[in-house]
Amino acid sequence: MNKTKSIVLGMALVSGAFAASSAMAATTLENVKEKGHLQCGVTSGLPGFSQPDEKGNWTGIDVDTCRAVAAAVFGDPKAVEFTPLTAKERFTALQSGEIDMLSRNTTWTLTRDASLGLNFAGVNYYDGQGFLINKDIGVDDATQLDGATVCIQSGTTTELNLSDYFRAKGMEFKPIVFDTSEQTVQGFSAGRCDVLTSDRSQLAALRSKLADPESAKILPNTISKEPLGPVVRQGDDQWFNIVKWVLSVQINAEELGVTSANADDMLKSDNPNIQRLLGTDGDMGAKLGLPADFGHKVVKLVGNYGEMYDRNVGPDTPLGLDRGINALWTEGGIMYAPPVR
Amino acid sequence: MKKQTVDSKPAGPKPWYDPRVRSLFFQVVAIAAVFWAGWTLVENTLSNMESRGISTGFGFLEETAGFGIIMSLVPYDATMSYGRTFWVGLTNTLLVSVMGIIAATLLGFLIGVARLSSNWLVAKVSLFYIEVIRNIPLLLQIFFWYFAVLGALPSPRQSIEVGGTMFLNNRGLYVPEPLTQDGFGLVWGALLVAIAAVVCIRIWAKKRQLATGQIFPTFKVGVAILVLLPVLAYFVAGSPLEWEVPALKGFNFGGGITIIPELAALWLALSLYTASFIAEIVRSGILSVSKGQTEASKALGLSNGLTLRLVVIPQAMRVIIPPLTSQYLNLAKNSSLATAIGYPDLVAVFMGTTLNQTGQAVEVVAITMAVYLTISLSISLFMNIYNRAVAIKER
Amino acid sequence: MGNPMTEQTQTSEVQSSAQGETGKNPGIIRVEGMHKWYGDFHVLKDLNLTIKQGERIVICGPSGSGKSTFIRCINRLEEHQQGKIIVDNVELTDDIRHIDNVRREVGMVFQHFNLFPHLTVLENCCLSPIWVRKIPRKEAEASAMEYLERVKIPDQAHKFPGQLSGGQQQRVAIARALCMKPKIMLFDEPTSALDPEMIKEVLDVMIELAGSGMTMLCVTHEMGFAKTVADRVIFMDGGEIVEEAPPHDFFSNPQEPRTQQFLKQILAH
Amino acid sequence: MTESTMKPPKKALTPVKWMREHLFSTWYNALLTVVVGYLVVTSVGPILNWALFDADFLGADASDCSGAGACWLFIDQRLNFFIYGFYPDELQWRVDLMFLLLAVAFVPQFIERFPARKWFGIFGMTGLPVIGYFLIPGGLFGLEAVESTKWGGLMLTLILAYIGILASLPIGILLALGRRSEMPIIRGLSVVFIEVWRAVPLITVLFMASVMLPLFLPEGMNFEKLMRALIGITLWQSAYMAEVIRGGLQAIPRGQYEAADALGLGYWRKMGLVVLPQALKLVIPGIVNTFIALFKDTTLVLIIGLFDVLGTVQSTVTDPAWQNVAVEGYVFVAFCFWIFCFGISRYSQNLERKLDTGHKT
Repeated sequence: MNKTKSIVLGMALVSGAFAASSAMAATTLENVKEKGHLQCGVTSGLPGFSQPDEKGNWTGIDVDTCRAVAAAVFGDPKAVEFTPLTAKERFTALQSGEIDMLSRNTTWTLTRDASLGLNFAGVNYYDGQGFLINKDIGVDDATQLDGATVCIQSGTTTELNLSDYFRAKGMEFKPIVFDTSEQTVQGFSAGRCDVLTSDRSQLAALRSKLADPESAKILPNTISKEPLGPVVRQGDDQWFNIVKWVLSVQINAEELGVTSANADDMLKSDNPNIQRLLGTDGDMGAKLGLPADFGHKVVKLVGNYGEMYDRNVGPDTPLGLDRGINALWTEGGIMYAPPVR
Repeated sequence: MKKQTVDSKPAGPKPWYDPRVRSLFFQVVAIAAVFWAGWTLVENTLSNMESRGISTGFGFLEETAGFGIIMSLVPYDATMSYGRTFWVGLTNTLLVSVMGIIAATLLGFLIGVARLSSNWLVAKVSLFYIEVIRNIPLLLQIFFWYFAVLGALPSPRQSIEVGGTMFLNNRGLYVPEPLTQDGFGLVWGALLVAIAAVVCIRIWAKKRQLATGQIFPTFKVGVAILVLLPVLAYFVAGSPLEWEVPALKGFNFGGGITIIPELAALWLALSLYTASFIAEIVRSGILSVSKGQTEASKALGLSNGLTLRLVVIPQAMRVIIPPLTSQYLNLAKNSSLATAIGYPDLVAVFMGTTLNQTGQAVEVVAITMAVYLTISLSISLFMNIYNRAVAIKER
Repeated sequence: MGNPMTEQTQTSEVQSSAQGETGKNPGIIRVEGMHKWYGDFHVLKDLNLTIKQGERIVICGPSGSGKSTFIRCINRLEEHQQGKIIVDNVELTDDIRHIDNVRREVGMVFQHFNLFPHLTVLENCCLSPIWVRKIPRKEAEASAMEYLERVKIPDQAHKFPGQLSGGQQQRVAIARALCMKPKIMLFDEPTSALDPEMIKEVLDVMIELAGSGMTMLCVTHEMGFAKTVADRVIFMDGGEIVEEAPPHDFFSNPQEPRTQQFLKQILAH
Repeated sequence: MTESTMKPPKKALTPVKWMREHLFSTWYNALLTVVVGYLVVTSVGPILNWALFDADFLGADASDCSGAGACWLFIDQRLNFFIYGFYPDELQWRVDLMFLLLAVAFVPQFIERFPARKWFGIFGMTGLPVIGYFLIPGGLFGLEAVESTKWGGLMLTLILAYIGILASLPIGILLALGRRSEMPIIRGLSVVFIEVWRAVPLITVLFMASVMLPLFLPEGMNFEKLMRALIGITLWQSAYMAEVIRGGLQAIPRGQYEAADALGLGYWRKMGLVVLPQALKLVIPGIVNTFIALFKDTTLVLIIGLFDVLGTVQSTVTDPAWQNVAVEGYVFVAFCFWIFCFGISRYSQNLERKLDTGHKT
């Protein structure tokens, strides 16, 4: 008895040194509001998606997705704390409630939706798996990769796709599985493997991390569909809706031509779609449990989807990714959001 | 004591002053507290999992895994089940642990003895090795061996060659694989005969010693027989062994046996690190044998070598064994750092990829911990048995 | 501890110690002008002593007088830096072969027994005969049993040293030394780690051994033993041999003031 | 006793003689000397060249590194990150102050004759954590709050190891007492607790603490990631601590227990006033050794995504602005750890030697 008591006591003492956030069983939104910030799970470092600088300031498209949610809830895109997670940890971290949402280039699959207790709130990047090779090996198509050694990151769908792809083509391969993308790049640049496989967007990011990016190239093949998007826990529909609709608002804003620069002016717009989007008309916010002007805050403070894309991964960034299928549906892409109505 | 009180039972102390009652009370409370804590934990976990829609149970072990693993001692491909990935991970963990224990023991004893060498240079180099290696985190050493050394090795096409049969490059060390042909049975037979012969020689040598006092060099002769007889049989049978020599196919070498850099780096780092601790254990073990023992042995006319072999080492061993056991345990546990460099051990494969694909953290972690518990208890048990065998009887 | 003791070499009629094995060799141990230092500390000073075959010598003196160091020099557990020690016609130098030869012929019994705790009593006794003398195990065991009987503990042969009393252990140690059939026995305070009731059983064995004609050199405080068996008693102090005399003269008529004082002290209680 | 005027015969200690005795005494020693000497000579030269003579120490960015030797410039440029992690620049004085206090508390322990050094040590174990608790996270007394996610580098390494050892001490004591208790159930529970924690690798413990702990706790109760790592480390460490302390308890002679009983002290007084003070003094070297082990093991937190000193280095060596600086980075971390661990282990060895002699006399 004394032991148990002391252990509890000891723990309490230790925990005293750190702000232990606790809340009653409540909805995620209530929890988030009470904490005063959103806890968002991201990768520990992937340029363009989520990457901390030396001061711990995070940037990236996944990071902006979190910031948009924070802007919607608090009207402050800075009210987010980021938890860097490895691929292995991410679902458990979300399931366990350590984070409120996961925005970590996570692929939407049936299994994950159905049996992990998760809900995908949408897609913020349509991706597909590709291959990054060292130019030296003289390969220009993935079908020539028989017998190759492949570096992958552990705990990802890429591990499964890779295996499927090679099996379907009757080819052999040797997988080297690393924990983090840093280690994967390090392994690749140390020459441990011929090929690095990952989502194509990540390949661009990883390539930019190489000492000599010119020595490597991305093969044209895309071997899978990888819709990436933010994830929340099952069983809290309100929160699920919030994340889903914040993302939709950003996509709709681009479609409607609302940007962070003109968001204030657009408040005066008489387009009813814009009015509903920015909250000048209707009570869209209230339906989600958010302030009426949440759309305005999101667009004004974080930007629309296009801005978010261009800022982080677009052609003018080191990653230099074209919009491709991530263009709006009106421009030949598949980015299509349900209407705010 | 007065007579009348002898008959009646002495009135015991009030129950709460009775140490037995107190002790019982404390224990009941303790066990209740533990059960309560355990029950709360399980209850919380179950309700949390239910409310979060996480699937439970061990059914996932039957499902198809669908991912590749670079190295496995048991047959494996991506169409097999998660249960199989468990075995792959487990055997890989055991492989690196056993290899590490053997190498660390040999190296550790060597360095521990070298530390006490009368050769100044050898002693100082050993000291330097011990003090440097054991004061640097193991994980760092693993990274170093893996990334720094890997980076220094050439690509497959520029492999370092040894006689055109062994190749070293940044994909690993490739050595020829022996494939036995018809007639190799003779070699096995010869080996059996050699073993039998050695046993016979040992018995004979003992008998001869009993009779004449001559000491026969059993060890040297035994080794010679064990080597020569099978070699002889090998040639008599017409060299019935083909070597599959690794060859460059496409990007990589194929054929032969591959020792992947992950295994090599992990093994190297684990052995070097643990050896530095074992060396200190061996040194203090040898120093713990009192000077009187060596003096007595010398006074009896035993040479330095015999003194070491017959008097010092047997006594040093009983001091060495218990801390050596905990070093073995540490090594087995430290092999889990494999996950940091992509060696497919239990933690990397099962608690890593499998856990992630299935999402059943509780089951997977529980299985993993149970495995380590079993490994630890087995090593302890084995070493305890050995320890009891060498223990010294005291009055 | 450690001053040496030497003897005044009155017996320096050193006969160039000729014969090795047979009969009366007047100088089985010869020590000539021997000095020893620990660092700068001069522990043994100019010791001279000749011991004849079959002679029984008792060395006594206050603690720190160098008695033990001296006796340990004789089988080269300690090195001397100056002078000569010749044992059984072999001079002790750095040459290991000489040292091994000498140690084979000289048995030693230690204050703290120094039995090998991982071996049984019998194994302790047989170890050296088997490995050094290359005697067949059976013979070695048979002769070990004889010696164990002589020290009166044959029934303990299969026990481990840790299971025996101190007196029994010391008797095993004596048997172990005897198993090598040595020409000389050195005793380094064999009884001083024992309880009083055990001292007698060890001394009895030693007295019996003395009766058998063994050359014995014994550091001890047991004056009774000295009176009974010693041919000569040597008194050491400050690393020097102060006085040596037959026991009767030594105890009844000590010449040197230091000896008188020492005797007064130990006989006082 | 007459003073001897004689001096020992001079052993002419010429280098040649010394070498013959210490390096070439036998043929195999000579061979060993030659082989080992060759290896040492051939490896030391290139290493010195790389680390010192050809290395670059000064400059502003990667282009100032010649590539001929080590590029220490990289360490120099990123030192701030390696020491403080993401801790804001303008608040780093708080960390510096803690480093200073740490030094004030523990450097005297290495100096034999330092006055009242015991009190400095006691301050280090009690006052220091309290000050740190207010200072590092901030948020009170007008100090700006710094979330634990911004802590990193060497500072995080020290925090983890220090709190880990401090918090595990009391739990370890209780477990050790439990394991030596006469009550079978208490003893059994302690044994199971200790053995289970000692059997599992720290990495699984950290992983569990990092991602699964919230599953075990009632809904709504949650700790920060760092906190969870600390809980994991503490529980794991307390099992080792218990074994160290048990060693000390066993070394206390029976007579001490009996004497305490004879004085009529109850269990807790007996332990608290008589047994534990002696036992704990005996096991200080053991505790210091466990601390060294824990200190090295804290590097594992990088696997759960905390940026300790190794983590910060690992995350910067892939920086495209610098090329091939991995070895420099690892060597730097190795050096940091080596200095700490070697220094502390020397201290504990001295202590051991002192306790040893103290026991025998």
